[in-house]
Amino acid sequence: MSSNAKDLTDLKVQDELLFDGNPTFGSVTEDVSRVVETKPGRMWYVLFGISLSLTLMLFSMVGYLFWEGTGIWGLNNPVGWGWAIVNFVFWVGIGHAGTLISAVLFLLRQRWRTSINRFAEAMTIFAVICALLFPTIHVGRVWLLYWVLPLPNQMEMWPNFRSPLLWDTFAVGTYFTCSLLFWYVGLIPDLATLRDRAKDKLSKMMYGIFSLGWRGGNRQWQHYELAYLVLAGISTPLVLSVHSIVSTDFATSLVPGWHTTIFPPYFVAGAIFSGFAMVMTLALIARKVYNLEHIFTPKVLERMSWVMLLTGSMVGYAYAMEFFIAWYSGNEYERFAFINRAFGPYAWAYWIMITCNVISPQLFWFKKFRTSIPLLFIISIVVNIGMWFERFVIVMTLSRDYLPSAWDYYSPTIYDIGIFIGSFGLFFTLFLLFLRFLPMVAMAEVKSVLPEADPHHGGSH
Amino acid sequence: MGLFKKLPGVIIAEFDSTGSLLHAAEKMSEAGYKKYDCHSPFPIHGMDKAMKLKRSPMGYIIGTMGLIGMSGMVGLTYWTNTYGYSMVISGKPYFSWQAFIPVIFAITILLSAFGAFFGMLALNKLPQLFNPIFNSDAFAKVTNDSFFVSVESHDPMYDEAKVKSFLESIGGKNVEVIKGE
Amino acid sequence: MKKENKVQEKKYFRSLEELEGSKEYKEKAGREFPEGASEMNNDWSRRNFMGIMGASIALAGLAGCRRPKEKIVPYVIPPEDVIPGIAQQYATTMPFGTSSYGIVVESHEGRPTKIEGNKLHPSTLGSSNAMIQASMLGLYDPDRSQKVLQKGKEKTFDDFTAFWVEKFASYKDTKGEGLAVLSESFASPTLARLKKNFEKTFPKATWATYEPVSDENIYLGLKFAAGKDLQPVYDYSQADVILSLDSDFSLTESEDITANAGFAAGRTIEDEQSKMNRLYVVETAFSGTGGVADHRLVIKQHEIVRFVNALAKKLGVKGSQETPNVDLPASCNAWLDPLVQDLIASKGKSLVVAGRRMPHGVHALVYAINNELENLNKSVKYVELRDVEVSSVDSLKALADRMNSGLFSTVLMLNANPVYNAPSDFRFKSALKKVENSIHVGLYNDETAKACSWHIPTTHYLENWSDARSVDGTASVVQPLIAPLFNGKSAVEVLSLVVSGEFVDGHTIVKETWKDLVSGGFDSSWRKVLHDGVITSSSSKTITPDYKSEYIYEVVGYLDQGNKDGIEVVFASSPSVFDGRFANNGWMQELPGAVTRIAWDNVAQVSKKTADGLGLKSEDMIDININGAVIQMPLWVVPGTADDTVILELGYGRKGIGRIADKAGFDVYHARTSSAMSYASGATIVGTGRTFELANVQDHWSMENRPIVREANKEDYEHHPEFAKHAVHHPPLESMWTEFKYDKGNQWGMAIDLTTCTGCSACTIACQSENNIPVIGKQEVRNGREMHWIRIDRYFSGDVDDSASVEMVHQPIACQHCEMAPCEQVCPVAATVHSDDGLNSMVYNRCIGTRYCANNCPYKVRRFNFFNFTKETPEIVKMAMNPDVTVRARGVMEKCTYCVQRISKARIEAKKEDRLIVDGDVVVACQQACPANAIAFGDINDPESNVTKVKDRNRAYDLLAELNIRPRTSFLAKIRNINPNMPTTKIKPVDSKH
Amino acid sequence: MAQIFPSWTNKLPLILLVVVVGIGVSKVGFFSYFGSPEFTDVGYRPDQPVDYSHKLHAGDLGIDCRYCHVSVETSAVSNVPPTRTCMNCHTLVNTDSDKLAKVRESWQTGKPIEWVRVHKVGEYAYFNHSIHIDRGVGCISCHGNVAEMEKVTQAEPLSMGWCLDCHRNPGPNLRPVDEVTNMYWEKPDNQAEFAAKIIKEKNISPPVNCAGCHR
Repeated sequence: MSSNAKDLTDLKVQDELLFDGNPTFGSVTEDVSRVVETKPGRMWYVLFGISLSLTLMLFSMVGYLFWEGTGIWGLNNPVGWGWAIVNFVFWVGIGHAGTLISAVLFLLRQRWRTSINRFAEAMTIFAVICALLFPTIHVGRVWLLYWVLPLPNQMEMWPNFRSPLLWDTFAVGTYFTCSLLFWYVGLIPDLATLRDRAKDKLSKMMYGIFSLGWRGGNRQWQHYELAYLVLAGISTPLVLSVHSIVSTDFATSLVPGWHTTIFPPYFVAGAIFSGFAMVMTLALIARKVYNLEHIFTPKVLERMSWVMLLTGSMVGYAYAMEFFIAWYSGNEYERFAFINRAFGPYAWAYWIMITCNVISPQLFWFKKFRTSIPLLFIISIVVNIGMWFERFVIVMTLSRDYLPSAWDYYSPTIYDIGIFIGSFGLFFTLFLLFLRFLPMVAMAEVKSVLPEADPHHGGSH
Repeated sequence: MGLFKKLPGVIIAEFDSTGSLLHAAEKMSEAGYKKYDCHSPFPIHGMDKAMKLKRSPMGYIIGTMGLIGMSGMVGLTYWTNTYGYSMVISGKPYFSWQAFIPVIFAITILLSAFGAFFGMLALNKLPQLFNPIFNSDAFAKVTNDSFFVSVESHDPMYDEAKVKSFLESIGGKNVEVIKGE
Repeated sequence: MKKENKVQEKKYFRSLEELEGSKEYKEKAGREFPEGASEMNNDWSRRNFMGIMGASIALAGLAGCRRPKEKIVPYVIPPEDVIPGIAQQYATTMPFGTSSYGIVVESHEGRPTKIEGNKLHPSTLGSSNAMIQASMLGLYDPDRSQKVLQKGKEKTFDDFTAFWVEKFASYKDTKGEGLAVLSESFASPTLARLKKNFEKTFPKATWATYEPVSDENIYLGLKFAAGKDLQPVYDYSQADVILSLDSDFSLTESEDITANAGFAAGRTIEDEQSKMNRLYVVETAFSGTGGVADHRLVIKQHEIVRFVNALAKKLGVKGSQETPNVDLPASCNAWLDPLVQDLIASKGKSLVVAGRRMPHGVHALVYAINNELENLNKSVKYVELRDVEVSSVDSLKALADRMNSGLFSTVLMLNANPVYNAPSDFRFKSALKKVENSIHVGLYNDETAKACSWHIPTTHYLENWSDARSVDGTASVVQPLIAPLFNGKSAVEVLSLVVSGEFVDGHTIVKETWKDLVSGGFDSSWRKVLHDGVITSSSSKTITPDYKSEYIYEVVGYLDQGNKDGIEVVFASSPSVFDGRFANNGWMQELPGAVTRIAWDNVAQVSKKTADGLGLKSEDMIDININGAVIQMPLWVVPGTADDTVILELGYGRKGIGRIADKAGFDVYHARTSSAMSYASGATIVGTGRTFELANVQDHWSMENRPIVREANKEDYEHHPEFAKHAVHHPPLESMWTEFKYDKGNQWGMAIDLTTCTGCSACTIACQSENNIPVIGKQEVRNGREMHWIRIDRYFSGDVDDSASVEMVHQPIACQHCEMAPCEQVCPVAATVHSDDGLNSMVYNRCIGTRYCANNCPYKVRRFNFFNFTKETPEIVKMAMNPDVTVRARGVMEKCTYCVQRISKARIEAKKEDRLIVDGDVVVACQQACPANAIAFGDINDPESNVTKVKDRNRAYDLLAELNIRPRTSFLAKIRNINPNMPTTKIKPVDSKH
Repeated sequence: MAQIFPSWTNKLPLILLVVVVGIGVSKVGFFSYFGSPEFTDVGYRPDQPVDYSHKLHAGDLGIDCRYCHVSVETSAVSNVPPTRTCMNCHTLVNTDSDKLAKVRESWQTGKPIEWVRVHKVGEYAYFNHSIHIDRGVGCISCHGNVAEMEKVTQAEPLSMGWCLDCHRNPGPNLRPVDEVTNMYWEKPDNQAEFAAKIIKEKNISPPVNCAGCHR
């Protein structure tokens, strides 16, 4: 990644790579605010209607799940974790690109991030909300879930801090909180912009409250910038730690095929991979729907496809290395687990995964694939499918472990499928609300990287 | 209570570019103004220096919070596993510190983030929904494409006429006097 | 009259107490079934039977003592000897066909909750089998018949008495002309006495006895050979070489417990120098006994007959030389010489047994062979048949014929269900229509009850007074543990009423019989009988019969006739529902077959080659045409089944019996005729093109070359005594941390001997009974969520296409209580942790149900309550639950606890007596039940304890020990004592194709 | 731009902060006090079908607990006495007292008196009376001074933490076995010494692992 990053630092703002046309402070404000201030088109309502219905389906299915128990899913004795955990890892992974774009690229002074970081952060938050849903609902007695928190109680019992699930609770909880704070801090000046442009009383009130009375004074900017920097700084290890910890759910167990040290880095790479794919998907849709071609420029998209090529290759390398280590270790259970993945009952899933995750991003070696919007869109979706299957393949390793007598095959029920699809409904509902009510591009940040934002800009004329 | 003292009036002047605002800031600080601020739609590089602002204490706040988080979590894991209810889990030692690192790390990060967020709010005295400066209609542009300098009436050098003319002299336009609370 | 045993807190009684008073409950109990209960077709099939059965039972009066009336005192007065919270144990007997099982029943505040074998009884010797264990649940079956019915209308027993008193007078006058009784077979002094009275009172009446699965052939064969009614009594422990001819003696034959125990006794080896018996099995289907065989010959049923004939000839059995020579498959010929050699070498120390499916001629020959091999009065003895009523197909045929001719005005059916299970050519149902008064006495309102004019609900054996004889003649008493739950009348009481014309209670009748059985003062002897359950010195006379070789020739002459082409159909009794009597028993239905691993259904078992030849695969629905009768059921491939043979288990496909029975399996009886009760030739199989999803708990055949069940030939074992320990090479097992030292106090551990385990599943059901394991229903088993804490794994080895080469092993797997348990560290709420005595505790009430522990368990022994499996359990069934064990809620993990409730009890008792726990204080449920004594349990910190010694044997190994998890359960490697002269002499490599 | 919010709104954040923190703290306090068995269970004093006075019988008359609660020394369960136990005396004493009408009714009809349960641990916790008595834990330790209760009242929380406190340190609750039912037994000055001695002698090692009580 570092070579790519180096490339990117050479970018010159003046190259006009980032924003097509000749944007000014005013035009940026206008372009971005307009989306929020005008009534959305029919398309938005259609999409929102669909998403909301899916969300309602999600809630009703979750309600039924709470009523009946996790037996409504396809889980069985060897496969104690099914789609719920697959979806959890999938959504957490998606979230990572948001943090990477907003925090890591911020620290690396990657100015091209400014057009997509708000977007990506929003995606992170909504993805993490979807992710958190799954471990919550997958437990057998959801009403006792608070026992994972170290609260004093009459039983004098404490959680078991050795459990990777508890690490998850803390890590993903922290991740969500930090991402939310980071996002919100970034939103404050833009909310102030909307407040100052608002026409009706309700908007004024709402944006007024949430912009906290922001005045844009430098004495505020001073602390603000530091807070933002530090939040970016502490979010960066989170990108690495959260998915590493999620991977320990598998890696610290002794299930053959799970018990591997390669999991943390490979999960992080996979997370970024899938996250970028999701950002790409969303950005391409938003670009089309809101005519933001001059903000999500082909150049930005091309850089994102580089990242996908890189992380996709890393993921492919990890797959190969897993196989090699399984063979090299001489552990028969480990060997079997991997041979079983590729040629066992779930071979179909494995080869979908390989096709989508390893082969499809290799197309980005060709410029045509990096620059063609339809192809980018297709590949980004394919990668998302592939990354879901990666988690599916991993979780399904459970179906065949040490004792063949216990082996069984897992098939999802309509509730598995419905809740997964419903989580997309929830995600898009939140995302569409975000597009409708919040500035989808960080205006203040974009302005700060415009040529005229440079104090010496005027002088150099 | 000190926290609730009345907000002062301000005099504001508009500037048209980042360059002129930076220039104005330099002049203001040179002239010895203390209670003034430079408003812009985005943070301007070099402005802290131009205004001669002290380093933000944010770092200390965040660091302290992080330390509290870390030591608190080390303490909690140690106490619960050795004194609270020590249990034999997988034959491992009661205080299996290696396994506790992830939670300790997470809480350290979490409290640091709280430090950053709430520290920033506290230092900026936010939320502050009412401010006399909002009485100015022109000031609304500050979140769009305009730049302002504001001087509070609490400033030791405050004199309405002098300030007005000084602001005009450093290139401020549409100078406006806003009454305090 | 009781042994007292103290236990800790009770649980369910508490809620029953509370519930009993509640208004809702009384309302519920008032209605019979909630509306719509009969037409439930919810997808979650556990509801289909567990459903809103509600409290359909008059539980009124439950509060007080449910002990028999004779003992009942008003419940404002404490019942004698009942101390709340302390379980009592009573000795009684479970009658079973012509044999009986002496048992000890644990009772909590008047509710029987658990059955164990009675050490004093010769047929159980303190252990038990799955059927005995599960019969407990049958007591509380809410589907049991609860009303006297006359032509479908509710009557009282008094109505019936009045009816009979009238009839009695007229039949007495006619000496029983037109009166017939069809009885189940029994071995009971009281019933035999009543039968004699019946014959005396009604000399012209007819008495028929019928069991669909019986030892009739054995008795007939012995009568042929010896000229007498004899009962064989085997002592497997006396035999060094055992030849089983289609006899699954360890599970489905009579006297399975003693057979298992005796066989295991000759096979339990201390070390490589110990002597070990050798088992040859010739069989058609794959049985558990075939699985432990050292050599197994797979041939069709009719070929076994030929094989026995040839064997007799080789052995020079008198009279066999004149029999015709018949062709034998090549595999048989290769077997004969070494087998004969081995048998002759062990003269007087061998045993030949034949299964009940074999025609009586084979049994005659087997008698002759044992005689020839000088085994009489050593490994086999014969005793006189006393008080035994043997099933006779001929008697049933005579009865049916005469019914059809309208010769009977009254037929009484005592616990018989001929409409369902009589040979189909008797057309019993239509014969019944010609009888004016057909009276059915039975536990269920079953097929026969529905076709009869009278139905009398009878009592479960735990509710009534009766008596029984074991096969060796030992008399034992059947005493009630609880007053009849559904106001049933026992067979003894009904028969007595029939004979005498007046109702006398069972207690009086039985005491009347026993006046002649006990010696000394009646009262004190009787009290001792009630306490012990048996009269220990009451076994029958041993008879050494004359050997009548002339009969053998006759028998052999007809041994082998007719065209045997086509597919041979074998009618087998089911190890789960037996002949159908356990069809409504959830525990038995959900018990997967030891070989098929299928629960809830019977299947057409065929070999791989046969299935391939037919172009069919497992779970294909097939039509089996047996000479015109068609059975439609799913096919299931069982490697090691004889080719061109299909095995069908009886007892399934019931209709209108109860929620459990009705949807389980397919009826086979309708295609079974009196001419082919055991097997039929010339069947055809065609696929229907449809499939049927079976509740299969293990679809994998192979061990995948993994060192799971470690196995060796005796000879190899002698050369490499530590082979089991060295089966896995792994780096030194070191921890990165200081391990917890389990070195103080008691440290519990277990060892399971795979050499003697036959996969009989007694442990699984004993565990289910002891630990309140729910029944989850067919759909949930299909979904792979079986709850049994002990899983009996079954693996095949060899070439599945060649049935002769296939071997089978069983391995019971429960929680191994790893010292460094991988499940514990992953639980976020510390719901599974270790206790300092080395138990991997599962704390249900702390569990939030993440299922992470189950994922991380390498043995996959953790069981999850995916639904609230007990929510809809009828209150009456809850009475079977053990109050010392928590009933698990939905969303909670559970697993084997090493019977922690028994450990706690022992610990508390020891402390109260200010002593330490000694070896034998804690006997866990599976260990107690195991007839083969294959399970050892105790304190591994005590060098003198049995379990320590067993674990110290050189063939002990820890499964998956290379994971450094330190399991507390060890296995003793399986040793096969192979005859080097036999054609197959090696343990075959595992085929990993499947 | 006009002001959106009046000036007093600037006080809101701080007020809100105080209120939220205040509510949070008091909520935790509320639940940790009112939600705990100390509050919810201690002092539970249901009306019983018969106004039986432990104060009169056990206190004033000095009848030993075990006269009625017979099984306490042998069984896990300490029984509630059957009607016969009452009638042992009340066929002679107070034979026509109104208070005893229900007892006599039960005696005549054979219908048991339905007492209301006072002390109850979770159904998944298996408490055994006999072993506690055997080790010398006084009735009073868990049931309070019953001899002074007109109506039986729960005196202790019977919560897991409360159980554990004693299981971890049984010393303070141990007494000579023959003083177990004595409500007025006073700890000797050398209680610690006595406890240490008896713990050693009787090998008292109450389980603190989960399986000790949960199974």
